Amino acid sequence: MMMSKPGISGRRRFDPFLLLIFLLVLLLTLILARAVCTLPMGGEGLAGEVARFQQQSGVESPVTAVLLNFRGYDTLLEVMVLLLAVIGVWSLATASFVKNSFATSPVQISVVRLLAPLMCLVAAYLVRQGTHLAGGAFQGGAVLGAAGVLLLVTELPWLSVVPSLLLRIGLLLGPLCFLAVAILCMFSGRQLLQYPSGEAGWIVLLIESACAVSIGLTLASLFAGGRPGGDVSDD
Amino acid sequence: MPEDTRIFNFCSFADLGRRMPLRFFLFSLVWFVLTGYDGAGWIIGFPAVLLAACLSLLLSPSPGISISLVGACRFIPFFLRQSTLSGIDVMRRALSPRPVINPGLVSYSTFLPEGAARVFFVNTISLLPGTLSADLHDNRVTVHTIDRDQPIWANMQNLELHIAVLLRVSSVKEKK
Amino acid sequence: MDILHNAGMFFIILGLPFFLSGTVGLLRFPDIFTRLHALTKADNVGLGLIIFGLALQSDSWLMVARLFLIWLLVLIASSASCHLVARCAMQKKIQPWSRP
Amino acid sequence: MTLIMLFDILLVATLLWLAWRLLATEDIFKAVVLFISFGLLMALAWVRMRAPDVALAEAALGAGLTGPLFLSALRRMERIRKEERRVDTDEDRDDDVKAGNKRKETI
Amino acid sequence: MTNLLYSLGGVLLFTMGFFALIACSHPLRKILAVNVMSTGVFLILVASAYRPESAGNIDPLPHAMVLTGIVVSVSVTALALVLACRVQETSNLAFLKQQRNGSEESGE
Amino acid sequence: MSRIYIFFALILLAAIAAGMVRILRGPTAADRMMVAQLFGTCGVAILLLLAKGLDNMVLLDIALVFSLLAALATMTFVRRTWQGNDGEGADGYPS
Amino acid sequence: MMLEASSLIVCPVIVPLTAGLLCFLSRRTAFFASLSACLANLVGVCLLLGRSLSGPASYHVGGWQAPLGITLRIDGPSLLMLLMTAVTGLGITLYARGYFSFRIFFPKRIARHERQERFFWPLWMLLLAALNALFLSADIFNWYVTLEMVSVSAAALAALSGKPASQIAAFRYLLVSLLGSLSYLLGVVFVYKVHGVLDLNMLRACAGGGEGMHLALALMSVGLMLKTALFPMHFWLPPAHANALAPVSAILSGLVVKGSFYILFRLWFDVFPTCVSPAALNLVGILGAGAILWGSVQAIRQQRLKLLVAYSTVSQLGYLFIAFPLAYLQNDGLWSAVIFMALAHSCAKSAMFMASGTIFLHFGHDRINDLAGTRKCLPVTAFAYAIAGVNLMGLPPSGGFIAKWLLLSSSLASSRWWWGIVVMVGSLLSSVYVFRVVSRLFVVPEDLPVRQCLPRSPLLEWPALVLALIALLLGLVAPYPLAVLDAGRISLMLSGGGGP
Repeated sequence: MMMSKPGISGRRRFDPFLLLIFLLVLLLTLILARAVCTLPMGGEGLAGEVARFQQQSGVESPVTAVLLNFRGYDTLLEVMVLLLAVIGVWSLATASFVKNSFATSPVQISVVRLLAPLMCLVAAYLVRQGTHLAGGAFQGGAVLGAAGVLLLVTELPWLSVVPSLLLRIGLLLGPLCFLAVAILCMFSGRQLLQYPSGEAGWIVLLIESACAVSIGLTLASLFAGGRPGGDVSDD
Repeated sequence: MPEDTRIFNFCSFADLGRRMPLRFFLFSLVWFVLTGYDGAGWIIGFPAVLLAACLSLLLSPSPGISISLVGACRFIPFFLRQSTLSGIDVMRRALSPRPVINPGLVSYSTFLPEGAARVFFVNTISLLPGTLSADLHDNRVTVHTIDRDQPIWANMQNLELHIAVLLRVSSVKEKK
Repeated sequence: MDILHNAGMFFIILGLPFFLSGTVGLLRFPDIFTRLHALTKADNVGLGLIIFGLALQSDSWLMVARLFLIWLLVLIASSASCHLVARCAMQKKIQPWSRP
Repeated sequence: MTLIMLFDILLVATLLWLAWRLLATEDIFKAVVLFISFGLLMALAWVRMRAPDVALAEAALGAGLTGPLFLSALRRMERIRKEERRVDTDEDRDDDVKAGNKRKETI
Repeated sequence: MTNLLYSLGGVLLFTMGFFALIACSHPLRKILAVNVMSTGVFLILVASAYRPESAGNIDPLPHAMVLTGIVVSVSVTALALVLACRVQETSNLAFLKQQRNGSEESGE
Repeated sequence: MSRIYIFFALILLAAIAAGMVRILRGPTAADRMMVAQLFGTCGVAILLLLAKGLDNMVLLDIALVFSLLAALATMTFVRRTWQGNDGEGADGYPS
Repeated sequence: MMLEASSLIVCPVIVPLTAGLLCFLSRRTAFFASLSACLANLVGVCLLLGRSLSGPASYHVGGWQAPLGITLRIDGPSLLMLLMTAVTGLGITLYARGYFSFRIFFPKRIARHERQERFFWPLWMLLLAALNALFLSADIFNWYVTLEMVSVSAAALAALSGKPASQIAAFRYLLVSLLGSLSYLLGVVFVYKVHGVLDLNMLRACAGGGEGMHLALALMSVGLMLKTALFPMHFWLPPAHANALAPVSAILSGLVVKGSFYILFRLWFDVFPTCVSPAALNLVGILGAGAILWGSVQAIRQQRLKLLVAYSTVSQLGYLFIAFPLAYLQNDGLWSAVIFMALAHSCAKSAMFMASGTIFLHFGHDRINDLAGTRKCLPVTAFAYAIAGVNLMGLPPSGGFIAKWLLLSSSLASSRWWWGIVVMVGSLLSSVYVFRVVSRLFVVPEDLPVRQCLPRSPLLEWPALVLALIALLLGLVAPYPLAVLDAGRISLMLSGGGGP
């Protein structure tokens, strides 16, 4: 309404190209809707398979079993996507921890003092729950990241205080741990990411904890919107 | 008063020894509430609680507040009753055919010391009938009231006294 | 047990009008401050009652504690954010609506 | 079971309406707020789909991260654009005044 | 029935997002549109795995896939937002110069 | 018996849907933002009721996360989006 | 403590991945970590090449069999793509070293250059790992993850130069690849809905078309074509490739577009050959023809060298698609022409972008009209450009020639000569734009002002030449890659080959 600059999202004139696109999109909608309605619902999927090997996976929650055991390779790559996003953001901009012209309200500071540790605790709780109920590294990491964001928003720019090397180690903790486990698994004749039988449980928990820490840091760094610590002068 | 803008605050070891166990206990309690009787959970729980306690210590420089049990016993019913009243009050105003409101701003100086007590006061104001804390500057709280005809001043004093008892603030401090 | 259950149901039903009146207040009140009144108070009482009702119905103390933890968190969050928004509105010099 | 059906229908309708408004409204800030609300409701939808893991992730990411991310990006962009407009309006400002502005912004 | 409802919702979300992605010019809106689209796809995926409580276990694979997808989309969103901000920041100066040189107002 | 909880949840969802009108009407940015806050609170209530109605205690965890993060968006909004007294109509009062 | 021999197959993923993480951790060792990763990668792929001539091999990650776990699979096409990535990647790594140290040596904005170098290495290594993972994978959802990994890192790389133009282009690139990924993912959703499996082998066995599969395949294909920049959807490619840093352009043009193309190729010819209708094939062929003509014409019209090369990528990608209708009908492995084409183009195009980058570094601009006499300053680079150009034109000894020859002969053999005409016209047009530059590079006018030549850096010039020569010589050793392809053929159930 008022925030928009007239040229950018003002009311558009009639545009034949847009009309064409609109018709095409309409057609696409109909096709997809029809496909969704008529396609068979695909039977069991892989539910049976997952249930069959649940015992061997080391965890009780099927989703976690799929994420970290059956299809752990996907997750390994996905953790790398997160890391890539951070590298990309760092390569683009420097985080300016702008001091706001208004002082932070003492109310906000006090609330944050209370909430941030609680968030850390809940994050750990979610990782713990991941082994048998809903939860896991992503959820825990997200809550941890939220704690970081909370601190940043309250202008406690902890990211600029943490030494750069330490921060990078923190960011890499999850990916490196995951990768190291994956590689170590290959010794003594097993495949990549094939956990030794009977020990999958704690390995999964280890990976999840490390990844949660890294994901939390990653998300907070993404929020900061650039590399902390001024220029490239670190190392 | 200068705003506390330091990022992290390191306290002395003596302080640490005094305050750490309490925080640790509190966070352990929260962990227990969350996970229940779950022995294996403490493998993650213990470091997490430790971490949370450390973070909490790093973030809060002021000495912890001490809560008096008697005060708590008096405060909680008071708070519950008042906040229920506030809900009913809002409901009445919102649902009546024409909203009966007569809002205005009131400024109130509190004698509560700065820090946790004052923040607690400010936060609680918003949950009481007809009042909403709109600003806090030194010890002056700007309160937005939904009905100027209510006895705002008396309500505030009442609340202030309750909080003073709860947090063991001596009320004989200079009162402007 | 049954009495507890019914009492819990009673409180839950009692909580709903508060939520609704919060929404109504949000829609009807004239300015940001009065809307904040409606939102914070009514919703918290509504949630409190619902949680109290559910706590009466739940069968373990841990569950009760967990429910109250949630309520406490919501209380903190909403009162703090209410204050922050009001403070910001004051700083932006938004004039409160007053009866003409 | 019609009751839960009704719940589903209301939920999906609300979601669609939110999505439509957030994509069609002209005010970008409004769109962001609508998106935050959209994320919160999506968590409910995941709950209804019996996917608590996804709901948990959506709740944590949607409420805790995407919202702040968009809000602060919005601020950054608005600030840039305002600066632009300010410099636009008075012609005689030269480059170091602009740089001064910039410096003030980033300190 | 339920899964059909949600799947159709997902389809609509997808196509709405698609249209907005093409039609809107504001970068933030484009990012929002992509997010809505991806939500639509995830909704279709999860909805197709849904079955009522009585019908036994749910296939966890789509849930894992959606989790992966959500995390990926969040990280990509963050990257895109920073990129969009940078585009505005860096093109700011060039844009200004161009405007000041008397060329008429460029719409975008 | 569980249907009654779902009925309650439905009512709350309707309250949310009604609250969206405020997002569209504004007039200040804070008004819109507060609706998101309302969504958070109502969302917690709905989740709790559904947890009872669907008999799934995992939903309590989701409610916990909701309540824990409820203030975050508003805080960001207050600190990052709405501050700066630029005197422009942009986010002030209706023009 | 024994590593199983079959573990070699994951080496192309694991090694660059580790290197990428290390590069991010410490800047000092970044180049050496990358270089050793590239070398190890190359060695690993060569070893794989030796082992796999006997037939395709599978690897079950995590020890979980197909429907549940993820299978990696190596056969002819994937092996050749891996080889291509390894060779080109090594060249690009060396070139990038030269490029960055040259720029830092001549300091104008040294902080910016340092920043670029610092973030280039981890991004590049992770991109390499993602590409390798993509070529190895035999799982449609795993492909989605790798695609996302590729597009995120590629977009970040494209924005690395920091110029507004490159950032706008990178933003658009990111959005487009997201759109493509989402479309692909929707296709995956439908596939999973219909068949309930994600593994390629099992999907191949499922066969059965049906409407759902057609839709799924269409969605996946459109998404992938968008990412591969097929003709009407190529709008994002030239700005993104032309405005990036030179090593990045080489990566994007040489390798990244091949990733999505490879998946497309796999889907159409390997997994769902029964779902493909002739109309669709012809449509793709027509789009390819459009790409060849339009891209060439645009390339001829460009005034800037890098834009010219970028448009030439659009046109060369057309050849890959024009082979679709031809290869489908032909049962003697014409599809190998496609792979061969990709191989040759990858080397040649990387070399071309490297040469352009070197020219840009030395002259500070890349206006084609002002490039006269480059040969005097940069003989090696000029030769590299010319040889790469020979490859694009498709002159005899080059790899491009073999591919085009295969296309031509099969189009004539199947009496669908119009495709052949398009190929020939395309070659003519490409010779126009190649000669337009080469003539400037090599003709030294009499009145050339004495230009001060900057000191040459061997790392800046030789990798381009070597890559161009490899592309050129690919024609001479053609039987060998074809044999590798044949070895993998067992797994490729091509339509003519009597697939199920």
